[in-house]
Amino acid sequence: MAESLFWALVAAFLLGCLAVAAASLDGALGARGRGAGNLAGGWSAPLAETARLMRQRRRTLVAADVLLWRTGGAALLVAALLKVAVVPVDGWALADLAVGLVWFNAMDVTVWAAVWLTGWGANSAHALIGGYRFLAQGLAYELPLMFALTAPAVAAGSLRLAEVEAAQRGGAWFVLWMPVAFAVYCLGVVAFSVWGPLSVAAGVDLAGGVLAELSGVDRLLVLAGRYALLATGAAFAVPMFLGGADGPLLPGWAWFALKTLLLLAVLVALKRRLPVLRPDRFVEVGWLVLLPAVLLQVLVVSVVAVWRY
Amino acid sequence: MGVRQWLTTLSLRQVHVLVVEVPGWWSTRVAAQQQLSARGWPEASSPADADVLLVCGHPGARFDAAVEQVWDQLPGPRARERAETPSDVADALDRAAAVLADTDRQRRDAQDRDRPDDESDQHSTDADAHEDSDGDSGANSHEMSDMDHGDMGDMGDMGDMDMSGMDHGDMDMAPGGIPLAGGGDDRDGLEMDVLQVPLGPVLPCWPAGLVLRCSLQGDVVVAAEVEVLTAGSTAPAPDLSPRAEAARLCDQARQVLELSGWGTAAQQAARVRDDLLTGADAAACRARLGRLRATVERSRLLRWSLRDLGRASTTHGAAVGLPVPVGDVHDRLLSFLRSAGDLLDERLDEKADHHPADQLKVSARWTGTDPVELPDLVTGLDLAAVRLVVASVAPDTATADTSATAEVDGG
Amino acid sequence: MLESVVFWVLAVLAVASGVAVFRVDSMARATYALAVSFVAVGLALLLVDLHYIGVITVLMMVMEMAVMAVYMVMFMGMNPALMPMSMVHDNRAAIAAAVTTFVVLAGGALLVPWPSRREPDPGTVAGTAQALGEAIMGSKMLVMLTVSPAMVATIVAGVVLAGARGRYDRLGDDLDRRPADDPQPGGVGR
Amino acid sequence: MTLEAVLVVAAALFSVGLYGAISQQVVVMVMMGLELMLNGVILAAAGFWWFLSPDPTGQVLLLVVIAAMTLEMAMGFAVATLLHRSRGSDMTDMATDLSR
Repeated sequence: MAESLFWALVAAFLLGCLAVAAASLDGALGARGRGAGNLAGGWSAPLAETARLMRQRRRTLVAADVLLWRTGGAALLVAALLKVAVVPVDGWALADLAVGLVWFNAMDVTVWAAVWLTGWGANSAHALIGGYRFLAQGLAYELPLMFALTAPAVAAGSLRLAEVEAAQRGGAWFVLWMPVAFAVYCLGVVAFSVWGPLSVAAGVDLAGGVLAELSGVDRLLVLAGRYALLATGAAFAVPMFLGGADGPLLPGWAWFALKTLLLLAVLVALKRRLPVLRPDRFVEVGWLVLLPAVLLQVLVVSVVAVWRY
Repeated sequence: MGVRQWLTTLSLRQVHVLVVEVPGWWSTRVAAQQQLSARGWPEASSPADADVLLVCGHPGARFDAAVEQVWDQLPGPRARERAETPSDVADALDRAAAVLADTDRQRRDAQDRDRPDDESDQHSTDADAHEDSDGDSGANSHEMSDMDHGDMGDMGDMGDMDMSGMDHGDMDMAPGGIPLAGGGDDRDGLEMDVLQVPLGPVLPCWPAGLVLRCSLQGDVVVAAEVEVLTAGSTAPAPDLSPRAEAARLCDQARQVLELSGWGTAAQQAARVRDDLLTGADAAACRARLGRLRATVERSRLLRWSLRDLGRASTTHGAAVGLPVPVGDVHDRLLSFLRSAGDLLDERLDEKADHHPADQLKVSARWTGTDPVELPDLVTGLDLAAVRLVVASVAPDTATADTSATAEVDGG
Repeated sequence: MLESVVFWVLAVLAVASGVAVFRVDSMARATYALAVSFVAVGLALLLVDLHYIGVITVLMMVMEMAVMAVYMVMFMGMNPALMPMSMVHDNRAAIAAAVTTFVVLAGGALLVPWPSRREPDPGTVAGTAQALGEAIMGSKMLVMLTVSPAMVATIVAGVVLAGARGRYDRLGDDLDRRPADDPQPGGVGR
Repeated sequence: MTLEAVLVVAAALFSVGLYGAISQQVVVMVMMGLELMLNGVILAAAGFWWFLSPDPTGQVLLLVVIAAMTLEMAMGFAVATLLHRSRGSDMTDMATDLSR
């Protein structure tokens, strides 16, 4: 009991480190884009931002549903923590559930609720529209994402992540023969982190959308939750698609860390490099292009899996 | 004490500033953005996100009232400054930072704000008991609730303008001080609540002083009414040199890019704009602008995203002069960059010489869309599209007729 | 022991939030109270080794309630939250029916002499997703074969009922209008 | 944790749901009541499965209940939308003429 609590804290700490790393990288990329010669200020931006938000006061809004508002804000971080519990590092996970993959999926559906509640609770038009946008977009990305997660599970013949990871050891990483599933998965990660090209719920055009009314600690929680979700998405992809701890020379955990950081860096860099996919356009693509594409991918994987056994 | 001090020092490295531009003080706003970028301070996206409220220019009475309401929404620690000329900006920001660092003063400010709350606290618990429910109710910062919704119809209901305030049409039922939304058939034939949301005047990437009072069904604008909040005094004469003109066009392109969520391209546009204004080498500016234009033209994702959005008919175009805002948002974005390029090619090296002939030529330039045209353009679009369309037609609020209001009813 | 404590906590949570669904004024709160009730039951299923079904219940129900909230907000004609008014009819009869049902069911549960728990054969893993999968693809295939056409029929019927516009509205009487006449064009360019 | 305990809790959930399904006027709220009843059914089925016959195939029943629940939701939303579209109301009392 005490031991698993200890490891839970370690996992939370590591997730925190990843989230801070992502935020730092984002700060540095922002500073570079501004043309700042010295990127030190950029790297330390999350520290300064945290200090600022700790100092800032929370807001009280008229007729806001404070209970739901705060629940939604905190739920993002909680969902990220619960997700990371099933991610195996070199075959060992905090909670190696037999249905780890479904668990991950269930947690990322709670993000729908969290984002919508954050938008709803503030009782402001911009935030509310942000929340609704997320739901509309959610329907379009979640189904492709679910099927994308199915592909590695079918290939490995298990919903347990450690077994999915083991199935790739010494063989072809799943990303090599499931590129569509991997791409759709990455899109899903970006979407449930309300990030970059799929960040319309917190868009500039809505004055920050679901973030519009948040200040102080509430805002800090939501921002941290976003980075944490992005980090879990990257960490989860490693056992799912990128061969887990598989790699020459270095120890397993080092490979895991390396792959996670690399993917995380790519996801962070996506933020500024692409225009936002406007929901009215993206939703149709999600249903009519992504979903059939990923279903075909699952079909291919299933045929290969049947042929193998 | 040590920790508090440390927090304060750290937080001053990331001061979020809400920049408010008064019509006519474009160059001051741009100077403010340059300053922020140089200091690594982000621009705030909403009052809740802001530490400093920086007003660029001299707002008129109505504008001032709007700014006052936004000021009330800043969570605190907070500071408010005003800058008239571009050279004032740096000092204003320094003063604001000093105010933010002054912990005692901030504490007093917080206490002052809490006090009048005693009364409305009760009000708010009351509203809480009624639980808000269909999202049509307005959110305001706490202290404004009574006055804001109490006297609808007069100036006070300009609401907190941008983010949160909504005053509601004409229903007389008003639980929690917030009237219920009315209903109406939306474009799918389903009855939906209609709520009144004013956009502006304090909103990032939004024309200075513009207020667009929208009737929203969901996030679709079914009717809109436009108003321009004016300056309190005559604005300094704008710089009409080709360089400044090109910078203006770049800034407009920056707004469209920012709203389309493409950070890198928007930053590039801002850098071209700043280079032009700070008198950087002409060839370098031209090269940088060329690169930006190539990037934007190449992006198929951007074209896909902005295609067919806010397509304006030629009749609109004819009414407002050159270059006409025909085509869709993407066309207009490219035309900003192209026109900026043309201006540079023609005149950049000749250093703004003001021959009478040039004046003539300059006055024939496109000054932007008359705000009166806006309701026509935005009715039937969703909020994201409205923002993009407004930025892409570049309404000219500085020279607009002060009494200009227009109204379009959907349907 | 620990299992019992967890079960009772979840049970109380499930029933309390179930009651809250019809007690709270806010539609968002009602919907999410139901979601909490489902999550509690889903977690309780984990206690009896129904891992897959338990997690699936959580997944489905949170998703469903997120969507449900939208419909609640959209369709609650008169707003009970802002203007408190009774949205119930036959309240007394309903309470009587509910109480009677509870008494009958709970009485039955307590009075029927249930056989003692039959321990599963050691070595079988009854609650696993694999067991479920083999059941679906094996002995119980017929059940799933029946469920899937029902689902397809529901999708079609749901769209037909809810959608106001058909393809003739979009594409014209001869189905040859291009581009289609949509109030909001999509991203594929159909 | 005994079978009796599980069944009593399930009965409580079912009865609360029944109350909602009978008493509520708005279609969506009626659906919430039905959902809650099915929630009780899921719990009871799980209890029976675990205590009486924990064999692999029993889980299929639970899956079918969940499937039925989603079908009910989908049709409920569709009908509510249709009612709302055609009558601007989704109160069950105002749709009683459909039974004539």
